[in-house]
Amino acid sequence: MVLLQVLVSGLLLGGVYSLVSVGLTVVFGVVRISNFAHGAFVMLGMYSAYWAHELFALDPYVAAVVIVPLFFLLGMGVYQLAFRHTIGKDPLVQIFVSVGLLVALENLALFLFGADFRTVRTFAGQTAQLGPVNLPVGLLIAFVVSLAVALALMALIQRTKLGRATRAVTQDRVAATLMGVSTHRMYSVAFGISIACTGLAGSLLMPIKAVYPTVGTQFTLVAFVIVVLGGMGSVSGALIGGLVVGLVESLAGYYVSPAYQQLAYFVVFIIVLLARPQGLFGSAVAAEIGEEA
Amino acid sequence: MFEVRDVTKRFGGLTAVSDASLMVDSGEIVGVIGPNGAGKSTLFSVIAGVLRPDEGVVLDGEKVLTGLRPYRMARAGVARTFQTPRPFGALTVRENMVAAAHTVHRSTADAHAWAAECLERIGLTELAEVAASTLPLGMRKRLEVGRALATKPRLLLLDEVLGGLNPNEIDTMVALIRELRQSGMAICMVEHAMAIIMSLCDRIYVIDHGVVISTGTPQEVSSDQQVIDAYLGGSV
Amino acid sequence: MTRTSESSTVEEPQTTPSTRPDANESPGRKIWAISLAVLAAIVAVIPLVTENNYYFDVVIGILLLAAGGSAWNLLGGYTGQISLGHAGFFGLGGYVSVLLFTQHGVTPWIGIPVGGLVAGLVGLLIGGLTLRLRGPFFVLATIAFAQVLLILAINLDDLTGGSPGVSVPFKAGVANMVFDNRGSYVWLIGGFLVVVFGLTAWIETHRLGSQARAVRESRDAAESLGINSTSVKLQMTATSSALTGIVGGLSAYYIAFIDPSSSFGIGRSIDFVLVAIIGGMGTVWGPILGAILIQLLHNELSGALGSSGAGLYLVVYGVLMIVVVLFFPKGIVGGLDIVRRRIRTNREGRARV
Amino acid sequence: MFRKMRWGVLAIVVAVLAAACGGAAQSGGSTKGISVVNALPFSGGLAEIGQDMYDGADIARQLVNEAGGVKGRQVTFTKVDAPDPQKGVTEVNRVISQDHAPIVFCCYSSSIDLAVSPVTERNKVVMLEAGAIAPEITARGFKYLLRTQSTAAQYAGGALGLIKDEILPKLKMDKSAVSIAIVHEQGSYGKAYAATVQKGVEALGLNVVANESYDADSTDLTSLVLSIKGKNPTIILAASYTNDAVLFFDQMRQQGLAPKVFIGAGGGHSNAVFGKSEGKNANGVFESSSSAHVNPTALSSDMQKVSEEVKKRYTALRHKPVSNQVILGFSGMWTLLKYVLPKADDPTDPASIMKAAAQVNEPLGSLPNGWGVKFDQTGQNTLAEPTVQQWQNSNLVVVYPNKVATAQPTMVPLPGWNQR
Repeated sequence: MVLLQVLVSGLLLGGVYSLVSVGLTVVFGVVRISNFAHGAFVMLGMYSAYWAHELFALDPYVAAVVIVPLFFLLGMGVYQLAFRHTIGKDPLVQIFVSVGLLVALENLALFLFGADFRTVRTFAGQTAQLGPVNLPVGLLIAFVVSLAVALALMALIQRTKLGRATRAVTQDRVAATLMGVSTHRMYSVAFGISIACTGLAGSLLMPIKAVYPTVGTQFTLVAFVIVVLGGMGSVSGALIGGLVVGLVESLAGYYVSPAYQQLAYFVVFIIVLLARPQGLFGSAVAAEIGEEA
Repeated sequence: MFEVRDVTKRFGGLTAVSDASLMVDSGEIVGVIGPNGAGKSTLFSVIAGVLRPDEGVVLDGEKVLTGLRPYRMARAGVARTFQTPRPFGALTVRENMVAAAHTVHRSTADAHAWAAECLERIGLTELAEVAASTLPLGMRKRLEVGRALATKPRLLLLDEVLGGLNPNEIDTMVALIRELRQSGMAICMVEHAMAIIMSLCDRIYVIDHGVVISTGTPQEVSSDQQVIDAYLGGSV
Repeated sequence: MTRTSESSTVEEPQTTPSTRPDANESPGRKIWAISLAVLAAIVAVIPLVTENNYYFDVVIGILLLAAGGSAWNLLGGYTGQISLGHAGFFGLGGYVSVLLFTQHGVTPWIGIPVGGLVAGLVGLLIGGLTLRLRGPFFVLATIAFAQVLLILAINLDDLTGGSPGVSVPFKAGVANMVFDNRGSYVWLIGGFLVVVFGLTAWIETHRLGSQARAVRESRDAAESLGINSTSVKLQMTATSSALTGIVGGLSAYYIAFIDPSSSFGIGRSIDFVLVAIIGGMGTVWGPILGAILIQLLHNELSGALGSSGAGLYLVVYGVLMIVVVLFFPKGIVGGLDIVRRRIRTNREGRARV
Repeated sequence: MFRKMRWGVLAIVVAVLAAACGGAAQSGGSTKGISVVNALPFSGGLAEIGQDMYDGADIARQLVNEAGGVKGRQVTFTKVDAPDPQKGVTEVNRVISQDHAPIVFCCYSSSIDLAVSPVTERNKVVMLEAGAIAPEITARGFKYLLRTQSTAAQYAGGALGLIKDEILPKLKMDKSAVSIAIVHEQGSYGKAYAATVQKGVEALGLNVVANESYDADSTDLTSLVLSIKGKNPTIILAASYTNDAVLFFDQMRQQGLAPKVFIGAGGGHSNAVFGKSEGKNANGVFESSSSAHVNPTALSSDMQKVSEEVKKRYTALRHKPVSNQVILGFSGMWTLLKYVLPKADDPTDPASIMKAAAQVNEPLGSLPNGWGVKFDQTGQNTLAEPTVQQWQNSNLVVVYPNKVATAQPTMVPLPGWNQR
C-alpha cells in the first residue's frame, strides 16, 4: 500500500518536473542552447501568478491564460536581445549568457519583491482520495496539464509547418538553412515556446509552492538531467524522463533516505549518460551529438 | 610493403567491403577508384584504423596492424588525409605542423625544426603564422598533406586531395605527390579525376559494390571489359 | 598563389634540424621567461609596499581566482573539454588537506599536495568515464559529479563535519600555514600562481600543449596524426584537477574554514570558468587578467551598490557578464589582439599611402 | 554593426567600473559617530531572514540615535552582503579594513558565522551574533565574540520543557508509548538542533523512532512524510526553514500523517507565511524559539514601551507584523547600543567594549522577547531563555513558560486535519 503511494507521489512529482523540462527540451534540443536561466523563468512565472492573484484576485490557473502568451513574447524578446548573438559562437558563450541572465533575474526579483516567501492558496491545496491513495489536487492538475502540453507540443512538431522546420533544423542545420528555413525566426519561436512553458509551469506551481527569488534553482539542474535522460529535443522523452526522475527521487527518498533523494537521480543520470548518451528514448541523431564515434 | 588481405566490412545487413585485397609498395602510387558508394572510403577507414574489419587483416610486411586505433596506425607509419580537410582551425599553419611533428619528435626544438622543413616542402612557409581556418580550400588540402607528411609516414593515404582544386593547385599537388613517391613513400589515393589518376598512378584498383573487380596498370585496368561495363562505361 | 606553387615544385634541399636554428621557439621562450619574472616580481613586491589588509584580501582573492582559472584553463581552454564541475576538485583538495590537519595533525605543507593528488586521481577517474562525452553532455556530467560530491560532503558528516563546515584552528605558525601577517599569504598563494603560470607556459610551448590544442580543434584529425587524444585529455584532466585541488587547499587555509556548499557548489565552478572566458581561454595570461577584472568588478560593485538595495549589485553584475561575454567572446587577450591587429593594419595602411 | 558596438560597450563597462570605484571611495569611514558593520545574507536563500534581522537592528539604531546616541555619539551602519561563508569572509575583510569599524553585527547563519568570526577575531574586532544557534560558535575560546541569541541547547530547552511540563500530562499516555520523530533540514541549524533535542527527549525517557535530515530546497518531501508516517510517532519535532516548513506540512496533510503533537523550532514555523499558507491547519502547532509576543507583564516597564514602538515602526516600514528574526536583530543591536556600549570607556575600542560586555547584567524582561542579558566568559548570553509559541486562531501566541505566556497550550492532542 505504501509502495503504491510512493509510486503515485513519484509520478505526480515527475509531472511537475516534466512540465518544467518540456520547455527546456525545446531550446536545448533544437537550438542547442544550454539555458541555465530556465529555472529563473519558472520563478518569474510564479511571481507573475502571485501578483495576478494579489493585485487582480485572479486564480493562478486563470492568470495562466494571460501569462503564457506574455511569456511567449518574453521568450522571443530574450532570444532577440541576448541569445541570438550567441548562435554559432562557442558553447561557453551561450552558457555564460544564460548564467548572467540567471544572476540578473534572480537578483532583480530580490530587488523588486524582496526575499519574502509568498504563497497563494486556492482549492488546489486540497487532497483527493482514490482508494488508499492520496492525490493532492494541485499536483494532479499539474500532472494532467503537463501530459496535455507534451501531447500538444508533439502534435505541433509532427503536424505543423513550424514543427517540420524544427525537425529539419534539429537533424541538419546546414541543410535546413539551404532549404530556406529561417533559423533565427525559428529559434526565436522555439524560445518563445520554451519560456511560455515556464510561465505555465509557474502558474501551476504557485498554488502548491512558495515563491522566493531563488526558487528556480531547484528546477534548473533537474530539468537538464531530465532532458538528457529523455533524449535531446524529444518532447515525449522529457515527459517520460520527468516521470522517471520523479519516481527515482520518491523511491530513494522512501527506501534509502530523504537526504539522498537528489543523489539518486544524479547517479542515475551519470549511469545513463555513460551507458546510453542518446538518452533513454533518444534517437541516433542525438547519439551523434552526445558521443564521439 | 603494406597489404590489405581479404578484408570484409559489414554495416548491419549491408556489406560495404567484401573480401578486398590491396598492396602498396614503397615508392609506388596506387589509385583506388570506383563509383560513389563503392566502398573506397570504408576501405580507407579500415586501413587508417577508424573502422575494425569483420574479416581480414591489414599488414605492414609481416606485422599485423589490424584493429589498431587510428593514432597507433599513424605511429605505425600510416598517415591519412580527410576528404573534407580538417585543419586545427584556431591554430596557425605552423602550429598545425608542429602538432603533427610532435608525433615523431618528442623534443620541442626538433619538432619545430622538422615542422619548418615540412612547411617548406609543401610551400606554405609564407603563410606559417596565419590561422588555419582562414586558408582557402586549396591551401587547406596542402596543409592536410603536409601535416600527414610531418608524421614521417611510410604509407600515405590520400582521400580525394585533388577534389575542388583549380588546375594550378592540382599541378602543385601532383608535383608534391610525385616528389613524395621519389622519397620512397608508399602512396594510396582515392580520386575521381580519372585523367590524373591514369597518369599519376603506377597501379590501380577498381572497386564496385565493395568488391575489387579489377587491378593492374592504368592501361590494363582501362581496357578491362568488366571495369568498362561497371564503371568506366560512359565516363571515359 | 603562383609564388607558393613555384616554391613547392622546386626540389627541396634536405635540411637537418640542427642546421636550422628555430626561428620561433627561442624568442617565445624568452617572452615567457620575462613574463614569469614580471609576475613573480609583482607577487613578491606587493606585501612590501602595503600593509593594508583589505588590499591583501583583494590581491589574494585575485590570486586564488587566477590560479583556479588557470588550472581550469588547461582542460577547458587548451583541451576544449568544458567542465562546470571543477568545484568538485576544489572542494576535494580543500577537505582532504583540512581534515588531514584537524583529524590527524598532518601539516598543510603535506596535506595540500596530498589534497591535490587526491583531486588529480579523482579527476583521472572521472575523466576516464566522461571524456568521451561531447559538448553539453560532458558539461552536464561534470556538474553532476560535483553535485554528487556536494551531497556526499553534506551527508557524510562523520567524515566531513557536514554542512556546518570545518574551521582550521587559528594557531599562528609556519608549520600550520597560519600567518598573522596576510602578506605571507600573498607570497604563498602568489608563489603557487607563479608555478601554475610557468607550468601553463611550459605546456603551451611543448608537446603536450601542442597536442592538446590539436585534439581541441579536431579529435579525428589529431588521432590520424598519431596523437593519442585519450591520453592527452587524461594528462590535462589530471593536471588541471590536481592544481584545482591545491587551490582548494590554499583557499581553505587562507579563509581558515571550509564548508560543503561554498566549496562544492556550482558557483565556484562558474567563477573559474568565468575568469578564463573573460580573460581569454587557451591563453596563459587570460585567466590572470580575467581574475583581476572579475574580482575588482565584484568588489567595487558590491562596495558601491551593496547598500542601495538587496541584490542590485548582482543585477548589474549579471548584466555586465552577459554584455562582456557577448561582445568579447575571446576575452581580454582576444580583445587586445584585435587592438594590436588594428594598429598594425592602420600603420600599414598609412605606410601604403 | 556588432563589431562597432563592441567599443561602445567597452566604454560603458569602464564607465561603470569607474563609477563603482568612486562610489566605493565615498563610502569611507565616519569620524565622530560609532560605526557598526551589518554583515548579513541580503541575497541568496537566506535573504528574507537577513533583511528581517537588519530591519530589527536598524530600528534599535534609530531609537538610540533619536534619544541622543551612545554617549552623545550617533551610530551609523554599513551594510554588506554575506550570503555564504566565503563571500562573508571577503566582504567582512573588506569592510573592516575600509571602515575601521570596531563592531561587526553578523551573520544569522551558523556556517557563515563560523567562517567570518575568525576574521573578526584576528582583526580584534567585536563580532555580535544574534541569530545563529550552533554550539561551536562560542566554544572556540574567542575573545571578541558576543552572542545574544540562545544556543541550540537553550533553544531545545523550550521544546523539552513544554513536553515535560505540559504535553506529557495532557496526553495522559504511558511514557513508553510516546514516540518521537525528529525531522530537520540538513544545514548547521537543523543539525545542531536535532542533535541536542534528541539527547533531551531520550533523557526524558522517550523513544526516538526517527531522526531524518533533508535538503531545505527540496521540491518534494512526500517520501520523508511517508516514511515518518510508517513510524507513527506521537510527537514530531521539526527544525525547518520556510520553504521546507510549508512543504512538509502541506504534504503531511496530503498524506494524512497526523501526530498528536507538532513542535517546530523557530525558522519556518514561526514565519507568518506558514500561518497564512496553512490557515486553520496551522492551529495547534507549537514552535520553540523566542517570541516577539511575550506577555508584556514579563517585560520591564521601559521595555514594554520600546517593544510597542518596535512593532509600530516595523509594521509602518514593511506592512506586516514583526517576525522572531526582526526581534532577534533588534535585541542584539539593542543589547549592544543600550546595555554594552554606554558602559565602555571608549565605545569604539573593541577591548573596551568586551570589558564592558562582561559587566552587563540585565534581568529577564530587558529585551522585547523577555530575555535578559548576561554574558558568560565565552561571550554567550546566559539569559536567552527559550519561549514556546503556539498557532491559535491563526496567530502565534506565547504558551510556555508560564511567566511570559499570554495563553494556555491547547489542542493537545491535535485534532484531525480540517478539524482545527
